[in-house]
Amino acid sequence: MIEVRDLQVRYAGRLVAGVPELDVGAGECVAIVGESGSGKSTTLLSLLGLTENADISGHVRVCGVDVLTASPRRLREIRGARAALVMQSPQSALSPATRLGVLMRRALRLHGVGSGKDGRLDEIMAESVAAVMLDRAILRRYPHEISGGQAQRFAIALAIALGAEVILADEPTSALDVTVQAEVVGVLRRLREERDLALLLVSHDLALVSTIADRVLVMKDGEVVESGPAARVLTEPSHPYTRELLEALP
Amino acid sequence: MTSPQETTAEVPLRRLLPRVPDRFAALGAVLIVLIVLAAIMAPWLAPYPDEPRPLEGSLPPGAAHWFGTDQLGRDVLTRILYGARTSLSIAVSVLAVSALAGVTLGVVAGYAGGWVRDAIMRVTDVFLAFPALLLSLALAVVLPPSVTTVILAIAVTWWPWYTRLAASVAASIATRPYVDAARCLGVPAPLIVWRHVLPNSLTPVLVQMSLDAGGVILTAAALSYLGLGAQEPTAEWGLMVQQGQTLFTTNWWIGTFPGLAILVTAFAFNMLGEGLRNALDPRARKVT
Amino acid sequence: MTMLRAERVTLGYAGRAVVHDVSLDITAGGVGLIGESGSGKTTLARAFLGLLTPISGNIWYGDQILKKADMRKFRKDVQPVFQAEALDPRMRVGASVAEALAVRGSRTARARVPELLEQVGLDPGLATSRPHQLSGGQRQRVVIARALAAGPRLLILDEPTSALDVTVQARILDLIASLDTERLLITHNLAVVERLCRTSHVLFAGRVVESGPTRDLLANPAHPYTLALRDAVPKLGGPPPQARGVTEAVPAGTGCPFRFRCPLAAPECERPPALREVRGRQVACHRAEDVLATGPGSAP
Amino acid sequence: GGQVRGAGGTPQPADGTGPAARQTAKANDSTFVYAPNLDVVTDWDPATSYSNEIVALSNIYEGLTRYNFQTREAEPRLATEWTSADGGKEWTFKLRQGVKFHSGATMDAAAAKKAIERTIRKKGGAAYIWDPVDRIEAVDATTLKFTLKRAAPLDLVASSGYAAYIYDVDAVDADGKTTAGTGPYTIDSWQKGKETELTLKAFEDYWGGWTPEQYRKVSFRVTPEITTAWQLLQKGEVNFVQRLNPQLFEQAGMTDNVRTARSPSFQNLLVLFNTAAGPTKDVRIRQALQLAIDYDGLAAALKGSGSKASGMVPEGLLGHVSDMEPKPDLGRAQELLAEAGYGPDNPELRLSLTYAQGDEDQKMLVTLLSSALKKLNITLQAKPMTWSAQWDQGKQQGQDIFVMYWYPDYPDAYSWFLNVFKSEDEPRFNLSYLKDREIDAAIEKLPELMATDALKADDAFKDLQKKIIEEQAAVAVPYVQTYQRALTADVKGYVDNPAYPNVVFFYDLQRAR
Amino acid sequence: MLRYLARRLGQALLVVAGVVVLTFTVMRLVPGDPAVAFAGPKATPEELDAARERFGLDDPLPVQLVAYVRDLVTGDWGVSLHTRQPVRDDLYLAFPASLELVGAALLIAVVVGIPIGVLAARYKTKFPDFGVRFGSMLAVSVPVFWLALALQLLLAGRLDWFPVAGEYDSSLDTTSPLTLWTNITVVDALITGNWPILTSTLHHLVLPALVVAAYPTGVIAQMTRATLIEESGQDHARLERALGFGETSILTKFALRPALSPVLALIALVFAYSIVNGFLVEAIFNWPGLGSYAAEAIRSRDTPAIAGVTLLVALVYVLANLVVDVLQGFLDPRARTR
Ligand SMILES: Nc1ncnc2c1ncn2[C@@H]1O[C@H](COP(=O)(O)OP(=O)(O)OP(=O)(O)O)[C@@H](O)[C@H]1O
Ligand SMILES: Nc1ncnc2c1ncn2[C@@H]1O[C@H](COP(=O)(O)OP(=O)(O)OP(=O)(O)O)[C@@H](O)[C@H]1O
Ligand SMILES: [Mg+2]
Ligand SMILES: [Mg+2]
Repeated sequence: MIEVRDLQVRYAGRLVAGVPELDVGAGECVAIVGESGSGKSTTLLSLLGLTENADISGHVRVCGVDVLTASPRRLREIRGARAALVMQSPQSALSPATRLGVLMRRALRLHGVGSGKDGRLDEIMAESVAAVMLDRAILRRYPHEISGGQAQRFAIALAIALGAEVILADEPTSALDVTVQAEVVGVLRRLREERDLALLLVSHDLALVSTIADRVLVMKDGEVVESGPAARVLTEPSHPYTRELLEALP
Repeated sequence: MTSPQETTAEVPLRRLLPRVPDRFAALGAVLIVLIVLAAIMAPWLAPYPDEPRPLEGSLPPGAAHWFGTDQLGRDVLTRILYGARTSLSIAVSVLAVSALAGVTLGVVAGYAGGWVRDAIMRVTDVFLAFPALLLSLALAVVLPPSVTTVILAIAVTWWPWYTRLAASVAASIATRPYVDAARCLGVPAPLIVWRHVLPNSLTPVLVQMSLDAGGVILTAAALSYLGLGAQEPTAEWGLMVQQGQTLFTTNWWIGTFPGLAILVTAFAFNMLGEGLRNALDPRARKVT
Repeated sequence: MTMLRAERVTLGYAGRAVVHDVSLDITAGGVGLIGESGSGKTTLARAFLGLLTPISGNIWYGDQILKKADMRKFRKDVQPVFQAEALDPRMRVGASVAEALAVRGSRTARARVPELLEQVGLDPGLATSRPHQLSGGQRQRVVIARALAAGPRLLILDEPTSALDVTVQARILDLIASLDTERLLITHNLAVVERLCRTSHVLFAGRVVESGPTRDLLANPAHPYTLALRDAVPKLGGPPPQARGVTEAVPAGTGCPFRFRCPLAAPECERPPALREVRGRQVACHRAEDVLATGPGSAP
Repeated sequence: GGQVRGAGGTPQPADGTGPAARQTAKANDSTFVYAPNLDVVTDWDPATSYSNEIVALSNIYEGLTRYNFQTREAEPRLATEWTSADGGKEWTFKLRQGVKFHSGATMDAAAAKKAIERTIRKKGGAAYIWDPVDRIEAVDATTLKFTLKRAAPLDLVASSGYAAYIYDVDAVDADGKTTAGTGPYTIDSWQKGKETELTLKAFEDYWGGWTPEQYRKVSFRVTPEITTAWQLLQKGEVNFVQRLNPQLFEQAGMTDNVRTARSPSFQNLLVLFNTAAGPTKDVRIRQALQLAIDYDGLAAALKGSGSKASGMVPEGLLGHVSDMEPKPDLGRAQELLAEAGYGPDNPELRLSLTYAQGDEDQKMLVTLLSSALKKLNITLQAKPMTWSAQWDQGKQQGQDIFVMYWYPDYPDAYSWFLNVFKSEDEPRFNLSYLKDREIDAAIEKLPELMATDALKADDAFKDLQKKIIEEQAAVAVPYVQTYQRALTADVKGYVDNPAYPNVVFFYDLQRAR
Repeated sequence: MLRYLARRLGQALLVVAGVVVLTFTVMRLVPGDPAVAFAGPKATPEELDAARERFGLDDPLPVQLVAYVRDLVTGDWGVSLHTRQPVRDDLYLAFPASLELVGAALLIAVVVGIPIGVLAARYKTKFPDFGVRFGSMLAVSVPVFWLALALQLLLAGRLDWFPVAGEYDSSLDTTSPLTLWTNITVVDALITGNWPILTSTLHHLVLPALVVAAYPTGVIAQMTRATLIEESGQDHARLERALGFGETSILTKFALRPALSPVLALIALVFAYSIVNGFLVEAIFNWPGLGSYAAEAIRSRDTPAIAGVTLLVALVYVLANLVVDVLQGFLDPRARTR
């Protein structure tokens, strides 16, 4: 679903993210770990063409679309509908003055999902909310009226409703409490198994990553220093930096 | 996790200025420098002394008098140059007085919180309820019209804005961990306000001041225009527009050039202020 | 004798209580405060620092009520270590440290700055930098240096490392562990508490729901929230963390505040549970015994 | 419930079948629009009215006489003829017959007596003009006899624009719904605060009768800004602008559909020097100040909105002197100052001056004077003030120079002397604080002379002016205001009468086609 | 929400009380005897005493203040010294015209300012943004009295597109008299279907309203732009982008509503400001509003009238702020729980 070759993202000439190779297939979960400023988010955003004034080179295919050369229109078509984003801060990622249901409905209309009869639309919305274990009453709420875990689960529900095949998650739980984090991670894991979703997860929490990811990329100062199956990277790190990361864990 | 972000309130202006990417701010600054220079150099730049020559009458713009002369035969350009002194000194005095009073009160209100803040803010609200021009009008009626009156009158209506601004900034500064830390060290409250709260509250105030300078000049001009401000024979732009007003159809230059002078100066300050604000924080605004 | 003690304090902002009726001693050997985000940990810490006056109840400083105590002495004894944001962005870091010295009337304030910086493992040459020129870890060290300038007996540390990268975190924690002061440590990181604090208190919705020896408490929680917390922490290579119950927002009301999320909730949970002694621990749960029974299954 | 705007007006159907449309083609059915610069009516009571509303009330109410500024005499109005006896202490007026009040009542001697007595009783406005009156008798229906306490030119008093109206005392309406006069117009609608504040309509039973060319409808459209008024005039939206500035006046003179009229007024500017205290107590300094005023420059700057004055009494009044034009002479001024110990080589002299806030012409005087005085090492501290503040200060002798306009309430030069220059223990209008027994005595003799011997009176006036202006140098009179009016060219018959400032007697106008 | 409203109302009342006291103080500080202003330039001492008596000017100040407050509450706002009418009646006549003018101006400001603010935010740092910023700065910098003169001369005088002055063609008073309900001409003409007056008033309204609208249009455009740019830089805009929404629909569908909340607060402010700014414009266009009334009151030192105008404008300000606070609750759901 995601295919990256020789991706280089620069801000004002400075290389902030360089990824030689990254592939995520359906039903797979790949994690990018690394410290603050190492270019994790930048990598993720560039996959959807969401970086602002960055120079990007290389080759990126997401859901069969060449992101770097696609027209803005084409790009907008895959955003959300095929590749969905879940962000770090739950509440601030939702427009404060828009009811959740309205947001979802607008997004569905935008991509022509469930168009035609209204009943179908409502059905899709209800199903997607149920899939992340939320009550459908939540659709009538405003973002500030729900908890952080609910907000994150709603963001995932959006992806489901739109029929996304890929979920890109940028530190989706770092603003959450561990108890709540466990829940969101649980939902992600379930969806991956049940729906064959491809999952690209950005995190700085090695322990968390180890529990969910198939493969791991370790980034430092804008470069991938190590990558491979999670089990291997986290047990037999080859790069000293990865080792340091692991040692820092309690 | 992301590193703690510096909030714009605390970006020192000094650190920001050299890399202000805003063309408006730059252009505004250049214009202001020119105007200030013109004001300082007025006696040398002015082509004529600021004296009436009534028998010559009012001459249209020409080679001898670029901006023409007024009813009393005074050179309009000369008076605009001298008027720059009046307008700028009004703006500077008003802003200095009101920022001093406003920020002092505001910082105290913001830091102290509780009833102190409530009391100060209610008083501020009362003054805010009077639109600047109206209270200035009332005051200008009380005091004999003069430049000093204008300065006082406008300052009286202007300080609450700074109190509000400073109070809201200071209130947020007061909850910063570094203020808590200072309190825990046992630094006395006045010293905390002076050393930590005040300097960190100043940037938005300074931006607001440059935004306001234009407004002050306009208000002062409006007061003079209503006959409540500067008085003949002081050269003041609002007064000059007012004098030229009835001659707009016949001797257009008498009122038009001073009007343009007001426009350009207010515009320059607005450009600087808006540019700075834009560079600093798109949301920092007059209304709080 | 404990230096600081909270006695049935209720704390809040603008008249709205966020910490309810909490009693807590800061005992020797390090005290940990853990709990959900927004449960009132920072609020409690601020009260211990004298930055927040309790709505009711008292903070005792030795045998005096803090409000009436000698603040000069108190300020010398008790110092906070907040996050790195605790530095005035305009001040050179050396000046920040010197301020702490100057307040104590030290005339040679400037001269002692390098010494302090070295003590926390910083190059004294950094004294002339401004906070934004330093890395997060360096800033945190400055904060600690400044706290030490007062020569405190007790440090109150509120998530001192949570803004830092994991590799840096470890080094700062080492520094903190090496200081010979008492400490109250607030953190989300259970492993850190375990390492640095002999006793711990678990806060939920503004109430202490469980307290006791840290090791014991984490090994075998007596409160369902402690249990959930422990089990939700992912472990390297371990099984996926378990979500116990649902994490809906907590509605206000009487009764056990955790009952909506509690997998063991029973009718009696509609009554507010009192703190009681269960196997050497204070727990506020009607079903503490049942929890203890399920707990060890997933011991660390 | 709603009320109809213009209530009291005469709404007419818009389809053109109303009475207006049925008029003969020749008849003047247009409305004469007057553009005053201030609100028109502040007081509807003809007894107490003392303000802007004179422009309306003079067309609604009439007095016994009206002043003719060309002959310098009073002319018949409600009185057809009059005589005086007993050295000006007894006056008998014969009243016009067949005059009706707007209320329908008949105007006769009894009604006139009641009206004047009511005015005197109310003591408002200019009621003091009747002060000399001791007794009024309605001898018969058409004969009104006044007995005075002291001699006074009662025919002039009766021509006053204020407080001399004859009205139906039972019909006075302070709310302006109805009027109680005998004049050619009566009220149509009054909407306080609106742009078109007041409209008047013809009083059909007016004793003078009506011809088709006359204006039967008049309205007042308040226009504070001169430029706006000028533009409205050019578009024909208003017919009369009461005041234009010199530049616009000049332009108006060259504009096709606009006519201009200029006439000297009875209002002149007095620059009063403090004779009682301060540096100006020294007569030499006062004389120097008189000489420092740039009279010609001022006149040039005024460009016709004022003209150089000669003496204190304006042209058109008994007592005017034609050869007293002041001449500036800075050299002589410097000599005088040197004698008094001031001037360029001596210590600086600081003088305070107060003048009317918002008056452009006075402002020009101040500007010119201060720049001239600067050369004489005199610093003029000029303060513009509202009248009440200026007057308050003046009454306490708080300034060295007091600038103000003076005009008589009825066309009589006596007003200047009695009010401004007669000794007062507590100054009211004697703001030069002049106290001179000789002058007082001369002033006291004036009324009798005026009532009996105009020639002698003229001499006495001349003498007094010489004393006050030249000898005492208590005052400088830089200029007399000139009215500069502009009208649309289709208006015929307009004559300005300075005795009634800003008043247009609409009845005298016709529309040309 | 109710408690919040009650608190706001209480605050507003406190402010009003302060305003009353301040007004009173300022007015009593006026040098020069108000009685003189009332009785006229040549009044006799007896007349002056009568006037003083009538206005209670001989009482001690606190007594006067109490009397003043009592009178205000009972609806007696004093008698104007220059119109000699009750001030309340004068204001009742003058205020609707000001409201009409300022209302029209604010309508223009909102209808123009918000869209161009959106435009600028949409094309941030591109030409439209540059143009909007430049234009809006010009609009807030131009002296309003000067603009009024210039536009009047150009558009009414030279080009003859609009009437020079006035509220409507007053000859219509006879041909199609207007029944008054609200005293606001446009509104009344609309209610009663009086088309001639309606069109005439609208035609007369354009120029002065444009002049008064200059400042609010500028600040509203600036504020809209700034808040929109801020909103569109927030996290939620990134999510919306990731959902496939285009920039324009992000601005108009998601960012605009929360962004309008500060714009609304601004409108309350410029509302009061524009009424006063209108003072400078009304005289030039013969607009029969508060401005003409206030200008005359100031010229004649008409204490009760000045106090009346001041109080009225302050009340309007306080009221406008209250209304805005309530409206903000609708625009921004977060505000409701404050
Ligand atoms: N819009 C931008 N313009 C310029 N530089 C940027 C921009 N966005 C990010 N950067 C820089 O790119 C680098 C990588 O940033 P990125 O946000 O990808 O890091 P990250 O690994 O996600 O870090 P974190 O864990 O803090 O989120 C950083 O140094 C950052 O300063
Ligand atoms: N200054 C304040 N004014 C009003 N409410 C506040 C203030 N500071 C905190 N609160 C509220 O008090 C409650 C407890 O906050 P506190 O900061 O003590 O939580 P915490 O346990 O430290 O959370 P975290 O782990 O997120 O730091 C929260 O609901 C918070 O919203
Ligand atoms: Mg990131
Ligand atoms: Mg906290």
